[in-house]
Amino acid sequence: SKPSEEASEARQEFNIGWSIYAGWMPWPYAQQAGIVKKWADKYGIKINIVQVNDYVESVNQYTAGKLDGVTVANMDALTIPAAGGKDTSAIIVGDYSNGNDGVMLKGSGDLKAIKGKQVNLVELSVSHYLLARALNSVGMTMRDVKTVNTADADIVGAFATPDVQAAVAWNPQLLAMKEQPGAREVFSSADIPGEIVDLLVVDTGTIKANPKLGKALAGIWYETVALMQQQDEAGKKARAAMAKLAGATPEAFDKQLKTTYLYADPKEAVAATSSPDLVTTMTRVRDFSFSKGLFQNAESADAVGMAFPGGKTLGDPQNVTLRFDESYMQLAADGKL
Amino acid sequence: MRWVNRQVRRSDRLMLGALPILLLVVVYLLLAVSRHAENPADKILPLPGAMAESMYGLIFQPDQLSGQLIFWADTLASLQRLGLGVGISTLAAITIGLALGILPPIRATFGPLVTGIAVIPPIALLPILFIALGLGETAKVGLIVVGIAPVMIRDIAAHVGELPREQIIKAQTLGASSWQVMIRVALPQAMPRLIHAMRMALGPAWVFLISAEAIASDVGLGYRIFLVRRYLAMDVILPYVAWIALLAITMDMILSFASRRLFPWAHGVGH
Amino acid sequence: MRWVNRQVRRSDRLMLGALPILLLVVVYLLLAVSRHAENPADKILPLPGAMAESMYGLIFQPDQLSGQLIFWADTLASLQRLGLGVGISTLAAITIGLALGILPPIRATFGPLVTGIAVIPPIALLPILFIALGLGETAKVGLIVVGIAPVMIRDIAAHVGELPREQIIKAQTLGASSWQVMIRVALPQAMPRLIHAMRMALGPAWVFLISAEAIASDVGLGYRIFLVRRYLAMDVILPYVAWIALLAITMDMILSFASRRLFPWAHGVGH
Amino acid sequence: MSTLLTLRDVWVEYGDKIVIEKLDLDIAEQSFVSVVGPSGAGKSSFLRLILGQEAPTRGRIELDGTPLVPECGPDRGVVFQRYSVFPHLSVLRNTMFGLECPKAPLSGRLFGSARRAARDEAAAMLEAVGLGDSFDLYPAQMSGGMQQRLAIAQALVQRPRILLLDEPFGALDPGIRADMHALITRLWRDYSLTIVMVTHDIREAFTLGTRVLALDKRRHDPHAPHRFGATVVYDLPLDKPVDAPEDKDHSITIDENGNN
Amino acid sequence: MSTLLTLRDVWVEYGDKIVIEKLDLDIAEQSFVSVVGPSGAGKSSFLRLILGQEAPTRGRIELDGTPLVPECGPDRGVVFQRYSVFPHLSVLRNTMFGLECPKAPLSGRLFGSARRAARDEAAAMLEAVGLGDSFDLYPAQMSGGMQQRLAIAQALVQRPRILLLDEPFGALDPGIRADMHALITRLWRDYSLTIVMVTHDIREAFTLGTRVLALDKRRHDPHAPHRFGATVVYDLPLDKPVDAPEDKDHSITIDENGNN
Ligand SMILES: Nc1ncnc2c1ncn2[C@@H]1O[C@H](COP(=O)(O)OP(=O)(O)OP(=O)(O)O)[C@@H](O)[C@H]1O
Ligand SMILES: Nc1ncnc2c1ncn2[C@@H]1O[C@H](COP(=O)(O)OP(=O)(O)OP(=O)(O)O)[C@@H](O)[C@H]1O
Ligand SMILES: [Mg+2]
Ligand SMILES: [Mg+2]
Repeated sequence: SKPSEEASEARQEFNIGWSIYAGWMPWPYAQQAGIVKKWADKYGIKINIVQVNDYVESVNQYTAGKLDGVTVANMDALTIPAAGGKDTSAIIVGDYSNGNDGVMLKGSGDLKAIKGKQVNLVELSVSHYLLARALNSVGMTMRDVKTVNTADADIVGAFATPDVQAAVAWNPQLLAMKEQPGAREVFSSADIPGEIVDLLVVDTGTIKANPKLGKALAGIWYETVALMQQQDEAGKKARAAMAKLAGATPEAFDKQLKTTYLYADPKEAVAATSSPDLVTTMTRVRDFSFSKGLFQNAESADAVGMAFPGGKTLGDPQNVTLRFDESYMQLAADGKL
Repeated sequence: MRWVNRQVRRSDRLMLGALPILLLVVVYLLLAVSRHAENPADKILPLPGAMAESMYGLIFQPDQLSGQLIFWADTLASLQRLGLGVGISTLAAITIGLALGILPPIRATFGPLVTGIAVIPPIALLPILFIALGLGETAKVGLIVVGIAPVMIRDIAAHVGELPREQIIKAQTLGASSWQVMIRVALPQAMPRLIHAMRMALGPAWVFLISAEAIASDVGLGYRIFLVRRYLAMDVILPYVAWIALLAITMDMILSFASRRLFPWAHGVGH
Repeated sequence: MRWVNRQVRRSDRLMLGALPILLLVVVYLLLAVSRHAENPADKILPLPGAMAESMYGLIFQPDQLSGQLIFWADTLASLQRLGLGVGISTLAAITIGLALGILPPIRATFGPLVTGIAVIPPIALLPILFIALGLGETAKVGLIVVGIAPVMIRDIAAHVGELPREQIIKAQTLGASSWQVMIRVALPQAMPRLIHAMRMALGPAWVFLISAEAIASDVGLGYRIFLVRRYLAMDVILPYVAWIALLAITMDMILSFASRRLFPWAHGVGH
Repeated sequence: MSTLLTLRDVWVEYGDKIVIEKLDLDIAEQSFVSVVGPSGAGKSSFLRLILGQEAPTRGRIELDGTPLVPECGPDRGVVFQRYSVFPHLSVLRNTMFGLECPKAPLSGRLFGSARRAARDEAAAMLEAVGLGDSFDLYPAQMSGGMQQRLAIAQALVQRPRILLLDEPFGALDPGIRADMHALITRLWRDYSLTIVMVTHDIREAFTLGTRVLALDKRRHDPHAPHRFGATVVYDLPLDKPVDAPEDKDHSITIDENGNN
Repeated sequence: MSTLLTLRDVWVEYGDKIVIEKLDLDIAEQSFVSVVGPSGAGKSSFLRLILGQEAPTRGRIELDGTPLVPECGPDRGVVFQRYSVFPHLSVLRNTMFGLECPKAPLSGRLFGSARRAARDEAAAMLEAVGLGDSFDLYPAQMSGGMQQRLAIAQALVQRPRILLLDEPFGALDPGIRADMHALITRLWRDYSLTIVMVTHDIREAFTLGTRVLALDKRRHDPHAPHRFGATVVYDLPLDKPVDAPEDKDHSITIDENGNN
């Protein structure tokens, strides 16, 4: 569908939502460290970085139009705003989960031992997707386990009870679960690198009418990421601040970063976005989503269209609602911000 | 005629009562239609057609995986949990509330504890609740009980504590022991208030049920609502909420009717 | 002496009341120690030392980035929201509840609507609420109001509806209009019940506050609890919950005291 | 004197229990009607009818020739058998209530000099009923007789046109009762009130009233006692001079009228 | 007759208000003590003392020579001025209450033949007070006088050793009142009860009682009326034969005793 008319006007003030996840912590840090203001001032706009404690709610708020942009995983960008008819552009491909999501089992045995077990996870999320991929990898299907929906904030507590033998979670919860005696990670996103991608998405109409916003966001992101990659005092301080914002200790936060593959270099991000691998990944993701009924009343998995750099599309080209837009990352790579 | 004296006839009452609710429905429809005019794929205020379609599947078509009719399985599971939770709380309210209200030493000893438990938001203590009760049905029923029982207990205790002292004295002069004062004077007079307390607690009970189901569950009305919230499926959420409201209002009406029927003396048989 | 007649002296009351609470603390400590003996890194039942350590940082050390003392900033933010939410609900309860209780046409028209709203679990409507009210303070206060006001309104309405008919008649023979019956007969007699209703509502109010803060917030007691719950940091959660309980009990005591002070006639000045 | 109240073929029923049956009655203006009758006959129900608190199940009631709306205003004053004072107001505020409401339509409260005037008037009435030193007590702190006197003061301070009294002096000792008799007679005369008073004291009924009504069942079916209601079985106009001083020791005892 | 109750230097105070002052009194077994006095003197407070509902602020009370615990049992029966019946029980159940409790310690309810016996006993007492056709009414459905009679039946069916009555016949018409007088006199004689009755009817006080106590303030300070309490100002033993039939028209009027 077309982006709505009102949203296309040029505006001065924008709200970007974020929720707590290792790969998104640069955003609030940038806000506090003044990096946001610096770039916003440069482009003569105002950007509010808004924390939403509950991840799903942040995406819902974006879908409802209360936020102009939000941090989100690729699968949720597809199933929530895009499937809901909201034309969405992913302008920053920030990282992929390289172990930040994992399947946990108690007791001995490898992944195959999960057969017949009850698995606690946030249903219909990337965890669900990860579980499906994990089961695939050992020749099982979703019918071989029984899933129990468990809120992400409570999954650590749930995993601590003897009732729960298997669970899927992401960081920082995953780390806390690994610390429990007798718990082991049997599959992780490191086994499917590049499939769980964390994005910053914005409303397509808004970004079209306000390219300044895209430029400012790209500027903020790469400056902050560069800062946190530094192995000196400044970088350490930045990471410690991010840890604090996430409610974690610096050590725990560093551990989480290790399992997050940050596209710190914009060139690399552009390459990843333009690579055909992303199309493959998104095909898998949307097939999974469709099979779970996440496209609601849609006839086929093609109902929701996606556009990739270079004019490639996936699904219904008349109904493109998720666009991977590398142009702003490209500007950053070219140093034209 | 002064407004305080204007009694409303039964038939008019139904009509008047329906009015604001109908109005709300109309406002909703107008908003929904205007949003859909802008964005036909709008998910936030679905049109009745979309809701009917989604619900049709849940109500009539068995789920591929489990073979159940999802809507009815959800309803049954939730009602069971709610019934158990409210039942246990009611029992606790009438026994503990009665004892607290009428026996000063018990009140002195356990009153502060009950107040303490009543004011602790159980949502905050979920991890401990999990450890104590596991993650199964017990935990869900437990959350409802921990959530509503203390409030009910305090309400009954306060009510019983306000019985005219004369009645207690009178009963004793008629040979009643403490126990008999409790079961023959305080208990029957607490019953209508107990039903009132149940009616007041139903709202919070649903809240805790839904919270519990949101946390860890695989079936239930609250589970479904929180599951589909992931893709903002208001076309399922709204009918589910309406169904919950309908169930809750039915319970409320049954309780209110039962109270009038069983305890006529408490509902102004006089003038 | 029969138990119903055993009055407890003030000093004994304090001691008796503290007893079961102390007992609970001891049970907790025993459990915690035994768990730590098994697994020294146990997070679920932290020892007092760990709690003190964690809390020390939050209470006394300013946050590097914002420069705030986190604990106090959380408390202030939560109290503000709670105060607003409870305040608005109380206002609604006394105005709407009064009108519903005493004016039959109003009751007929809006009674069913209020019941409807009261029984809808606001948690189920969270997505709508946040979309309607945004992510700011309004939504949080709104959730508290939607959550507790209808129950309070119904309670006040029921109480006012049960005033002896004779009093209403009497007031009218003394020249009172409907308005005057409301403000001079019903309102003052509803006040003690209003305070009772506030005390009963405080528990749910905290629940709704915490639920709201869990979803969209960046400061507040509930926010902090949900933030650290991701790490199962019970060493922060438990002190926070205890602090909430302390705040809530203080409010409860203040309200109870105020009621006795302001409305002595309602608290058995007689025999 | 003109007719103030007219009752024509009035019935009162609760469910299938008939309480008042076929009551036909005219009450003249400025009369002082005493109502006697056995306990449970329906005297209080009769007062509730005139008060407008309850509508008759059958029949019609007219006030000044127009049908009586089932609503009562400041033209009628009442002392109920129970619940007659406001528990949340002190003695003084209870008595001032009737003076404040008509004059302060919005707040229902008076301030400044108007308040002082009302206070003085209420205080004077309280002195008259012997509650001069209990201004600040709440009803729950008073004895039964004190509450009754407060209810009387509350109703009288208003000077209603029709005053309905349901056993107003029942809980009073003879001394205070005599004072109250004098007080009510004086007010009745001075302000041309019309009074309907239920009493069990036959002597009181005859000393105070200008007319005595006896309410009772005309028929009794021992197998279906609730199938017959009460009506006026005696109606005695007393042609006594209105200005006769009240006679404490009237020394008549007419038990026969009141019951059986 | 031996002394049943002894009051020595008993005071009752509410805050700084003195209600009863320096009361010294002995009440003999099987006596019928009438208590009269002005409204608000402290008669009900006096009954509450003997009942054990309230403890005196000073002084001591002895029952059979042992200090009275502030607690009342089935040896004492009471008819309060208010709240005297259970609103949630029908007339019959209200009356059976006192018969059921002592016999069924656990359930407080009787079944089978025991229940039928209790029912019959209660029914007989209700017939005696004239409530024979109101067994299934709730108190709220009854007139003031009917509630009072129910309270009397409830207290009498128990046959307490000491019976305390607070204006028990105040709301009754003369006919029923005479029946009640006969009833209470018969029970008093047959079961050797000790009765303390507060009344405002001087004639009733003298016809029924074997001793009349007048409670009143000995001193009055108009500037501090609450600084003086009431005590016994007259104590008249009546040497009348216990078996004299009750005399309806005793025709004495001793207003002087009751007040001022
Ligand atoms: N809680 C209280 N606080 C203050 N004063 C009280 C309280 N209860 C009773 N009183 C006072 O005690 C006095 C005696 O009351 P009591 O009920 O004993 O009088 P009484 O003799 O029974 O009068 P009556 O004949 O009117 O029933 C009254 O003046 C009353 O105001
Ligand atoms: N709500 C009711 N339901 C059934 N019967 C009722 C109801 N209210 C009153 N009655 C009956 O109506 C009759 C008349 O009651 P009312 O109060 O008018 O009597 P009364 O003449 O004032 O008696 P008393 O002198 O004892 O006050 C009584 O027999 C009573 O049982
Ligand atoms: Mg009556
Ligand atoms: Mg008294």
